[in-house]
Order: sequence, then C-alpha cells, then structure tokens
Amino acid sequence: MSDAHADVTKHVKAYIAVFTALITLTVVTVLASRLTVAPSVHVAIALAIAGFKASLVAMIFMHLKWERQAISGLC
Amino acid sequence: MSGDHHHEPSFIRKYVFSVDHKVIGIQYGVTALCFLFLGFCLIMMMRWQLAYPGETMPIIGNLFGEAAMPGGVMLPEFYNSLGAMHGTIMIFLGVVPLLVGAFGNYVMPLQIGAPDMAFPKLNMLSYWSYFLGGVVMLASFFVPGGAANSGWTSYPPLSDIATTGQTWWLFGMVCLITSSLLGSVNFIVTIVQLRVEGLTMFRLPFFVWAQLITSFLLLLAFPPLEAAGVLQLMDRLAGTSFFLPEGLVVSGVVQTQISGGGSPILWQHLFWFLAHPEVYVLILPAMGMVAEIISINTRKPLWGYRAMIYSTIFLGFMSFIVWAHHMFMTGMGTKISAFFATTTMIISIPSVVILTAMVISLYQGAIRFTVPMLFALAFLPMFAIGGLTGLPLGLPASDIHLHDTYYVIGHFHYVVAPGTIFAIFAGIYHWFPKITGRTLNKTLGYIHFAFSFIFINIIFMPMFWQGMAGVSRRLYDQTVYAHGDAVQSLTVISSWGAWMLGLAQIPFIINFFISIKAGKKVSDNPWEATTLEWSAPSPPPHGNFATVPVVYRGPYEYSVPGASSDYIPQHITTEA
Amino acid sequence: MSAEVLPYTVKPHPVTGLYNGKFGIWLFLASEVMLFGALFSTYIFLRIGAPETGPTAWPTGEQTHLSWKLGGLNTLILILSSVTMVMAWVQFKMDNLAKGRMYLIATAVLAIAFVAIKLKFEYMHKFHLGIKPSTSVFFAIYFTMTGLHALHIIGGVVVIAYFIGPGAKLWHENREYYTNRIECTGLYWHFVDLVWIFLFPILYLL
Amino acid sequence: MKLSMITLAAAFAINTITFTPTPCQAGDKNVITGKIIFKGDLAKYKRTKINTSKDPNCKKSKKTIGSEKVIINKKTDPLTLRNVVVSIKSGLGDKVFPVSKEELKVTQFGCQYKPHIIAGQSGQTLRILNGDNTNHNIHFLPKVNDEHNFTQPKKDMVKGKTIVLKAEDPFKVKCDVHPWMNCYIAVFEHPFFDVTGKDGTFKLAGMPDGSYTIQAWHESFGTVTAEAEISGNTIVTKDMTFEP
Amino acid sequence: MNRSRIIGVATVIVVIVCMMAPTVVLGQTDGPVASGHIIDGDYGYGMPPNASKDGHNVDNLIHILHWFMLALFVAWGIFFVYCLMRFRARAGHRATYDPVKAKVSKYAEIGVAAFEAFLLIGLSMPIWAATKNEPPAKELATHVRVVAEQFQWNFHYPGTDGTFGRTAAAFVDTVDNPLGLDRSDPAAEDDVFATELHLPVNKPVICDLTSKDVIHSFFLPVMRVKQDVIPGMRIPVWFTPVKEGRYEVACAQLCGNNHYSMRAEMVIEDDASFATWLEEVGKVEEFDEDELD
Repeated sequence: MSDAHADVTKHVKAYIAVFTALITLTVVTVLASRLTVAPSVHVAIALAIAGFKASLVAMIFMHLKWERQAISGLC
Repeated sequence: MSGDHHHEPSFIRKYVFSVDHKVIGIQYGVTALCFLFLGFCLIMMMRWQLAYPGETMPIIGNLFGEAAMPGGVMLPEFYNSLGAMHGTIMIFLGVVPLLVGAFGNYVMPLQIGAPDMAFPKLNMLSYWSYFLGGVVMLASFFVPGGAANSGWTSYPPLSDIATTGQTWWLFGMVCLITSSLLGSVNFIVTIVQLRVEGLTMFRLPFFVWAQLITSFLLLLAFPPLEAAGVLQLMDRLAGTSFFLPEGLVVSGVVQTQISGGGSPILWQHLFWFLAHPEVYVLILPAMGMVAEIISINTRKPLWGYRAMIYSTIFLGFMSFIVWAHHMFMTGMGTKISAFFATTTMIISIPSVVILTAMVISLYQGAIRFTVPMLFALAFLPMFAIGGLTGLPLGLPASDIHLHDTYYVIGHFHYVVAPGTIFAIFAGIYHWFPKITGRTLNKTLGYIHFAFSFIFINIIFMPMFWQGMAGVSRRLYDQTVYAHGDAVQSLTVISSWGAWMLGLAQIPFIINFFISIKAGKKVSDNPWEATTLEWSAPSPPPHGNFATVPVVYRGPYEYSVPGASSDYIPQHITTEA
Repeated sequence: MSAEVLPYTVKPHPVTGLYNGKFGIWLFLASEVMLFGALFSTYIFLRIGAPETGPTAWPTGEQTHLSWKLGGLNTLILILSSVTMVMAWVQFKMDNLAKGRMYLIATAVLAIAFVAIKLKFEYMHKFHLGIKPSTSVFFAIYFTMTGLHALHIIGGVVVIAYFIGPGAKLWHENREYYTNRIECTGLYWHFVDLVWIFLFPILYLL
Repeated sequence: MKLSMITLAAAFAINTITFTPTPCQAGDKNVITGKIIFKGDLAKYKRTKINTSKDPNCKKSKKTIGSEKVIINKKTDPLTLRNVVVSIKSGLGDKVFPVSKEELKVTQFGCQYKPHIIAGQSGQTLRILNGDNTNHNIHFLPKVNDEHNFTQPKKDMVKGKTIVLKAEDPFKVKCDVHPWMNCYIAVFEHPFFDVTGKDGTFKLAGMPDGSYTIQAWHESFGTVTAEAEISGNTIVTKDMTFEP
Repeated sequence: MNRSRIIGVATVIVVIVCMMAPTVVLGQTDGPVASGHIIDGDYGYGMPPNASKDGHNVDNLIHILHWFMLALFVAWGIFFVYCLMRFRARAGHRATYDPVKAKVSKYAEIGVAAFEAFLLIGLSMPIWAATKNEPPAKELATHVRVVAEQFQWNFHYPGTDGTFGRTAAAFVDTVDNPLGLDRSDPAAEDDVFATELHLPVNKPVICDLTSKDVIHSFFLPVMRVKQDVIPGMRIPVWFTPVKEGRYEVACAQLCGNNHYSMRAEMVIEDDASFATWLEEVGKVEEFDEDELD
C-alpha cells in the first residue's frame, strides 16, 4: 500500500461514495420489504442487498481491494 | 539480539505473569498434567462403582460427604457428575492444553526459529483464561447439587433442567473456548509470519504443520460451541427455550413457564459441529509429535512428507462436514445419513494415509528403541485399532446396534488413551532434555511404558465385546440388564486394568520430578536431531537463539549418503 | 520483550504483505464470522422449524413489536460510525493527531448513541410491554443476537476510548505502530457494522 | 427373611408412637378438636390397587398397595376422610412458637411413602429412609423449599443431610423411578396442625386464647375453613365436611 | 541394544495374550437378572440373540466389518513387526536416505477405500433405507405408542378401535394417568396403558416414539432397534419379532439420575395370549385395605 498523501485522499473519495451507497441501499431494503411478494422472494432481495452492502464495506472500508499482494501471498 | 534486558523482570513478572512462550508452555504443561491426573482419578472411582455396584468404596469411601457417597456408596447423580467431568476435564482441561498449549507454545516457536510468539501478551491472556476456566470447573464440584451431570456433551433438555453445576460448567466452557480461540490466532500468525529466512512452508517440520492445521480447526470450530453455550446459558438463566420444545412435562409437573418452539437437535448440531473438529484437534498434534520422534529415531527422512501434509490439510477441511455421524439415531432420514456416512468414509482415508506413511518410514530405517520411540511406536498399532473400530460406527446400519454402547467408548478411548496420551508421554520424554537440560531416567521410562501399554489394553479391549453385547454407556449399574450382567466379568477386568494403570503412572511421576534436578545432564542435542529447536541451548534463554538461524534444507536430512555424520541440522550452512 | 524484537510487528511481511496485527485481527474476525454464523443458522433453524400456526408460530410484521424505523436509524448510525472510523485512520495516516482523534471521538459517540437507542427505546419498550426473552423463541433469538451484537459494540467503544486516551501515548513513540493499531480497530469496527447490516433486515424486515 | 420382617414391623410401630402430631405447650389446655366428615358418593371414590409390575422388588416388601388419593374411613359412623391436614389458618398474629426438636421421618416401604401426609413446623428437620430393596429417586416439587432431587439406590440408605423445612402450602414429593409413589409435605409457621387418621378426628391443642379460622386441606378435595372461638382452657369441638 | 529388543518382543507377546484372554478364559454365561424375571436368550460376549426378522442384516454387516478389520490389522501388524525386527539399529547397519517406492501400499489403500465404498453403498445404505423408508402396512402391523419419561417407559395401546385417544400435557397425573389420556375422548375409552411391552409374534410392529421431558433412546438389543426418543418429535420405528420370549427394553441415552434403572420388559407371545393380556392389563381391581393393612 503506497503511503503517499495524495493516494490516501483518493481513498477518501471512495469512502464518501461507499457511505452514500450504503445509505441509499438501506432505504432500498426498507422499501423492498414493503412490496407484496412471496416471502422467499423477500428473503432473496433482503439478503442480496445486505450481501452487496457487506461486500462494499469489506472491499473499501476494510482495504481488501488494495491488498492484492496479501491475498496472493496467503492462498 | 537476545540480551536487551533493560530491566530484570520481578519474580511475578518472570514466572507467574510471564509473556515468554517457554514459561507459558511450562505453565500450561504442569496445569494440564495435573488436570489429566485428576480426570484419571475420577474414572478410577467410577470404575469401582461399575465393577462392584452398590458396594462401599474402601479407604476413600467416606471422604466425599453424605450428599455424594453416603456410607461410601456412590449415588447415581454423583456417578453422572464424575462421568461428565471426566470427559470435560480430560478433553478441554487436559489433552488440548497439553498438545496445543504446552507442546505447541514451547516447541513450535523454537522449531521455526522465532524469538517468541507473535502476540506474547495475548499468549499470557489465553493461559489465564484457561486457568480461570479450570478453576470454575473444579469449583462446580462444590456447588449445591454437584457438578454438571448431563454428560460432557450436556444434551438439553436434560442439561436445561439440570442443577446449578451445569451453569458453572457452561461458564467454564466459555472461558476455555476463549482461551483456545486466542491461542489459535496467536499460533497461526506466528507460524505464517515469524518463520526465519530460508524456512519455506515445505521445509517446516510436520509437527509445525499439525499445529497450524489444529489452530485453524480451533479458530473456526470453537465459536459455534460458544454460541451454543450462550444459547444454553440464556435457556437456563433467562428462561428462553431455544432447546426446549412445547409441552414438556418434567416428573409430572407441566412446564408452563417454557414458551416452547426450540428443539434439542439444535444443540446437538451446534455441539457436534465443534466436537468433531475437536477430536481432530486431539489427534493431529499427537500425529505431529509421533512423526517427529519416528523420523529422528529411525535416522531416516519421513516417508511421504508431502503426502502427510496434504492429508492433514484435507483432514482439516473434511472435519467440518462430518459432524452428524454422531447423530444417526436422532430420526435422520436416508438422505442426510447417506451424506454424512459418505463423508465419514472419505475422512478415514487421510488418517490411513498418514498412519501408513509413518509405518513405511520404519522400512529401511535404523530404529533406536529409546523410550520416546517406544511410545511413538506403540501409538501406531493402537491408533490403527481406534481408527478401524470407527468403521462400524461410521456406517449407519451397523451403528444402529453399536451407537451409545461401550463399543463407542472403546473406539474413542483407543484413539485418545493409547493414541494421544502415549504421544504426549513420547513428547515429554523427547523434549524433556530441551526444557531442563537433563534427561528422564531410561529404566523408569521402560517400566512406565511396558506396564502402561499392557494395562491400557486390558482396560479398553474388553469394551468392544461389551459394546457388541449391547451394554449402553453411562450406566451406573450394568448388572440391571441381562445382557449387561452376562459381561460383568469384563467390567471387572477393565476396572482392575484402570487401577493398575494408575499404579503404572507412579514411576513416571517419580521420574518426572526427580529428573528436573537430578537427571543425567545431556548436551543441547541428545537425540542428534536436525530441527531448529535442538540448535538452541537447553533450556533456551529469553530470546531463544543466540544468533537468528538461517535454514538451508528440509527438516529430515538423516543418513544423507556421503555426509560425515548421519544427520545434518537445518541451520548448518552447506558442508565444506 | 519490546515490540521491535518481534519481526513484522510494524513493518508488513514481504510475502504476505500484512503486519502481525492485521493478520491476527482478520483471523479473529474469521472466528467472529463463525460465532455470528452459528447464531444466524440457529435463527434459520428455529424459523424453519416453527409451525405455521399455534403459540410457537413465527411472528411477522406487527406481532414482532419491532419498529423498523428505530432499526433503520441504528443502521444509519452504524454506517456513519464506520465512515468516521475510516476517516480517523486517514487522518492518522496524514500525520495530524488532533483531527484523527476528533474522528475517533465521533465514532465513539455514535456507538454510544446506537447502544442507547437499543437499550432505551427498544429493550425498555419491550420490557414495559412485558416482553422478555422467555416470551417466545423469536424474542429469545432477537434479544440474544442483538444483545451479543451490542456487547461487541461496547467492546469496540472501550478499545476506541483506550486509543483516544492512554493509547495516544504510543503516537509519540512510534507513529506508524499507532496507525496500524487504529486500522485493526477499524477492521473490527467495520465487521461489527457488517454483522448489523445482516441483522437489520432479518430481524426487523422479514 | 423372617427376622428382618419382624424388626421392620417393630421399627414401624415405634415410628407411629413417637410421632405425636400436636406438641402441646405446658401451660394452656385450650383444645380444638373435631371430625372431618365426608358427604358424597362412597362408590365413586373406591381405592384401586396400584400395578407395581414395573419393579418386582416392591412386591417383596409389601404384597399389594392401594392408591391413597382419596381414603374414606368406611368404619366410622358419619363417613370421615383420612389424610386431611387441619391447621390454624389465621388468628395467631405474629406470635413466635418454639420449634420441636423431634425429627420427622418418612419411610419408603413397599414402594409407597409412609406416612402419606407429613405436617411439620418451619425449621423442623425431615429424614427420608429407604425401606425397600430397590432404588428410589426422591424428587421434591415445592415452590418455596429447595428442590431436592436425590436417589437412594440401596436399602436402609439414610439421606445424608437432614432436610430443614421452610413454611409452605402442602407440596408434592414424588419418586421418579416409581411414578405412582407420592406424598405431601405441609409446613406451617406455628405448631398447631394435625393430620386425620383412621378415625377421621383431629386435635389442635395449646394455642393461646383468641378467635381463629381453621382450615382443612385434602389433596383431592381442596380446602374447607371454619371459625372457632376459644378461651380459658376449654375444649371446643368443630366438625368440617367435604362435599365433592 | 539387546535388552530393549527383548523388552519390545515381550511387550508385543503380552499384548496379544491380554487381547485374546477375555474371549478364551471367560466363557459364555447367562441367567436370571436382579429384576426377578427370567430373561430369555443366552447373552454372552458376541452379539445378543437375534429375535427380529431382519436383524440378521445388521449382524452380517457387523461380522463382515470385523473380519475385514481383523484382516487389515493382522496384515498391517505383520509388516509393522517385521520392520521393527529387520531394521533395528545395530552395528554396521545404516538407514537408507531415499524413500522406498511403496507401490504396494498405494494399491492396498485404494483397495481398502474401494471395499469401504462397497460396504457403505452395497450393504449399509440398503439396510438403513429398509429401517427408515419402508414401514410395514398399517393395517397388518401392531401399533404401539411409546412415551418415555424420566425413568419409565409407558406403552399406549390403541385398543380394539385401533385409534389412539387424545393425550394432552394438562391431563397428566403421575399416579393413574401418566400418558395424559383425555378420558372424555370416545377413542380413548378402550385405550390401554401398560409399563410392559407385549407384542404378538410374527407380526410387524410400529412404535411411535415420543418423550415427555428429556431425550431417551428406545433400545431393543434383541431386535437390533435403537432410536432416540426426542421430546417434541414423534419418530416411528418398526421391526418384526419372530422369536417368542421375555426380553428387555433399555434406555441408551443419558436421561438423568436413574438412567440405568429405566428398564422395561418386552414379551413376545402368540396372538391368543396377547389378546388376553390386553384385557387383563387394563382392569383395575378394588383395593380393600382391611384385609391387608
């Protein structure tokens, strides 16, 4: 991970983008629960959105995206 | 590098709350050996009740108070408490801390050339959490109603309506699980990150590989039991009914305060999801130690080192999808039992591969019958019996008759008693010179081995016949049943075997304590082994190695053709 | 045994690219995934096992007495706290202690707000209605999962408070070591937020 | 075999004599006595034989045993009810009375508790003996007392710690191994209680002067109360009737 | 080196002796048991007698397995002892460095794995499917409801009308109604409660297992039947008794203090005596205390 100041600020933009994405997705999940649809579909939608949000948090916030080397080193 | 003591740590800091992996290893070792012996004493008392039901126990009969053994006769609830605590103490307080806490903590950093574990304070925290768990388990004997008495598996609803000892058991388990969890994080980071230069993953001694896979098992398998423990604590304390179905009537009293909706099978799934990887945690480090000792004492590289490593990794994965072969009898359909029977058959193959590899390592070797080697050699046939008797239990059809009988007890005790505990003895005799600089007495060692080997077979071999006859396990008095009464003579033989095994440990205990001070002084490498821990002085100082070693070759370079001596240690630069 | 003696405590390992702390926290999060995984599978086991009708049927919608508004609010709070946590790490990376510490305090305050909402509005509200974990299996699993999650959040707050207060001493000794530790705390924090992201729809919406 | 039967019968006899239900105080001579009359269809409450085939050892101590849910003394003129606990319900205020030192004994004989109803004072000790050559699991089912659940696998095995009783409405004690075995324990704050025997009479003695409500409790028919006024060492008779 | 070799050989011989001793020295014994009734069938070290029509499948599988295990252990043991003797360290003998080409062991392992697969798919699955998926026809079978409670097996016969009466937790009375039968339900009039399991011979039996409080396990050694009895679940199990006699019902899962005394007896008899027993056990005689007390 390069530590130059410029690079870190690039991260900040990513964080703000993820933040807004998470907010909108939460609203979407709540709206999705309003739809009158078969319960199994409800579950599928809710989990898909939650899964996507989780991957966003993991990739960006937890820096998995920038640790290509770690992942290749271990597995 | 090793001498940067900026302050001399006080006695407490150095020995009690130490962060040195060697001191913590010894703390784990001594505590776990005491618990092992205590667990063994519990079973020696139970064997009296099994062999001579209802008769007053001689000598120590009336030491246990009127609530447990009025007039020296053991009550069934005390018998059940002893049974449950025997299982818990032997596994969670004795063998796992010995294999992972003591041997892993002491030997593994030395074998990878690291100065200490990656997180020393975390290492200390995990010992003291284990110690707290042990104290809570011991204290639960004195709680009104006695210790937990619904088996070491503590199946609800029996454990949900049990006496307060069960709550202490659950809290003790949460402490022990936290200790193993923290320990496993420490081990994995140390093995992966702190290997010295030149020590690639496939130059690691097999013992270190076994510890790595065991740590992954501990890391990923223990949390579900912690979750199950939390759920059962909620059941017992907050009145929830995770494991209690609707409409329970306990001795005539309709349980209206239970909301129902839970199911006892939920606990069994969560428990066995841990307990099967747990039994592999019990056996893998033992296999690691036996492999080390065999290769050193046959002066020959381990046959199929890579095959053994791939089998261990495969064993690690498979152990997570095998758990329900403990639950064939809970009303399972053919689909689920077919899946788990198949995975059980598949998982028996890597164990056979590892065992065969170790036996073939003897071929064309120059076998030295030292005391650790005798224990390691005895491990092989005994583990074979343990493994083979797993087959009838793995197939659902034959499991119908054999489930929950003494056959099961014979099966897993053959794997654990002459298997893991003999490997532990082998490890103690093998690494004692490294820990104290002195060796254990050889003749006392031979006596200890010979008698232990004989009596351990006398205890557990008859159990297969009892199991076939249909004698159920955890029976306070087997003579109540006709099929139990017919084989009561076998129970008497087993009981005498157990008491004799108790006597056979005395030479070892004497040998252990005397040799610390009065044992014969030996060099740093008495067994002429190649792995890194023998290059450090014994006992190794605080930073382990005077100069950081560099590794040039694999761990088993014995009898290399054309070399000057019959072993070339890993850290020696290439021969002149 | 001071830090520099153990290799790769601060500098990342050449092969794995991780320093010890980060590797350790990721392993710890793996075990936490198994812990919450076990609780989620318990939830699924109980929900599938629940009969359609009768006293132990699975409550949905109004019968759960769970207001999705409070749940939604808590989700937003946690997402915000995740962002402030990562911004704190960014500030420490850019060497200004004051701003970084301010973000840490923001994270701690948001976390305490989350716990306060959960305890004050959700738990007390249920206790007043006479709903306890023992009322039904749904409330049992609800209280257990959200309770354990709240305990994890409180644990996180304690660690963050340590790094705001006494932990900051390390900043002056070894700046990078302190930032790494903040990053590990951040990883743990994002994981806790991640668990809530799954908890919220399952308990509140479905 | 013969000798043990005789000694057992002797022990059994001594037991009943030593067990004086009404420890009366030295000074006062106030006595409330009376009968518990049963008005109802005798045929409906016949005692039935209990099938103890599950454990043949029960037959070795006693040939057959009968259910003790409702025992009507057929020989008494107005039919009276056995095993009724009669005690003073209220009127004693908060006076404290000495607890008798004598130990209550319950024997398990023929897979049945002897006596069927045990009445005692809070603080009195209770000891349970095993008179059968089989295993019993004594299981208290109280709300206030602690839930004892212990086993006696052998004959003449005395339960180690004597059980100290706390005041509580009559609660059931059951044997988990022989589910038909049960008895009731009633514990009062004061010593004025009695259990009706074969003649259906009760005798409460030694209470200070005053007006009291007396309560009669039966395991199947519930409770009946009556008012009684007593003063100056007199004997008051008060009969109560159960009409199920 | 000489002394340790003698010790090694001595221990191996002693182990073989002590493994074989139990079977040789102590022959088979059978006989009555403390509970007073004579239990039929001679019980000894092998499998208990088989009184069920398809119990022999389980027996055959266990026997085949044990011969297979014995063969493996002996072959493997011979190689093991040979290595110990042949390659022991002695003057002038050096270990060889390069690993031996063990093709034999690889094929042996593949052979073992193949035989295990055969055991699993060929033998175990069909037997397990028979015990789990093929219940006997309802009208031919004797139907019994087995309700386990802490330390007693309760057997509930449907009586002549063939239907079980309604049972509910509220009606449970430990003295005369352990099953909690609702007497007002018309189907419950002829239901019979017993603590002894009587079954007609040569007729399939279906037992519906349920428990009132904790997990028990319905274990009939002579019928090769074992099934956990879990509260909140009703699990059917079926078998066909073919040999008359009085046998035992055991509890195989720890269920509390007196798990060991939770024993019932099973009587397999012909239809006539089964019918008379069914009448007899339901009757309740009047107890007249004067003649006894």
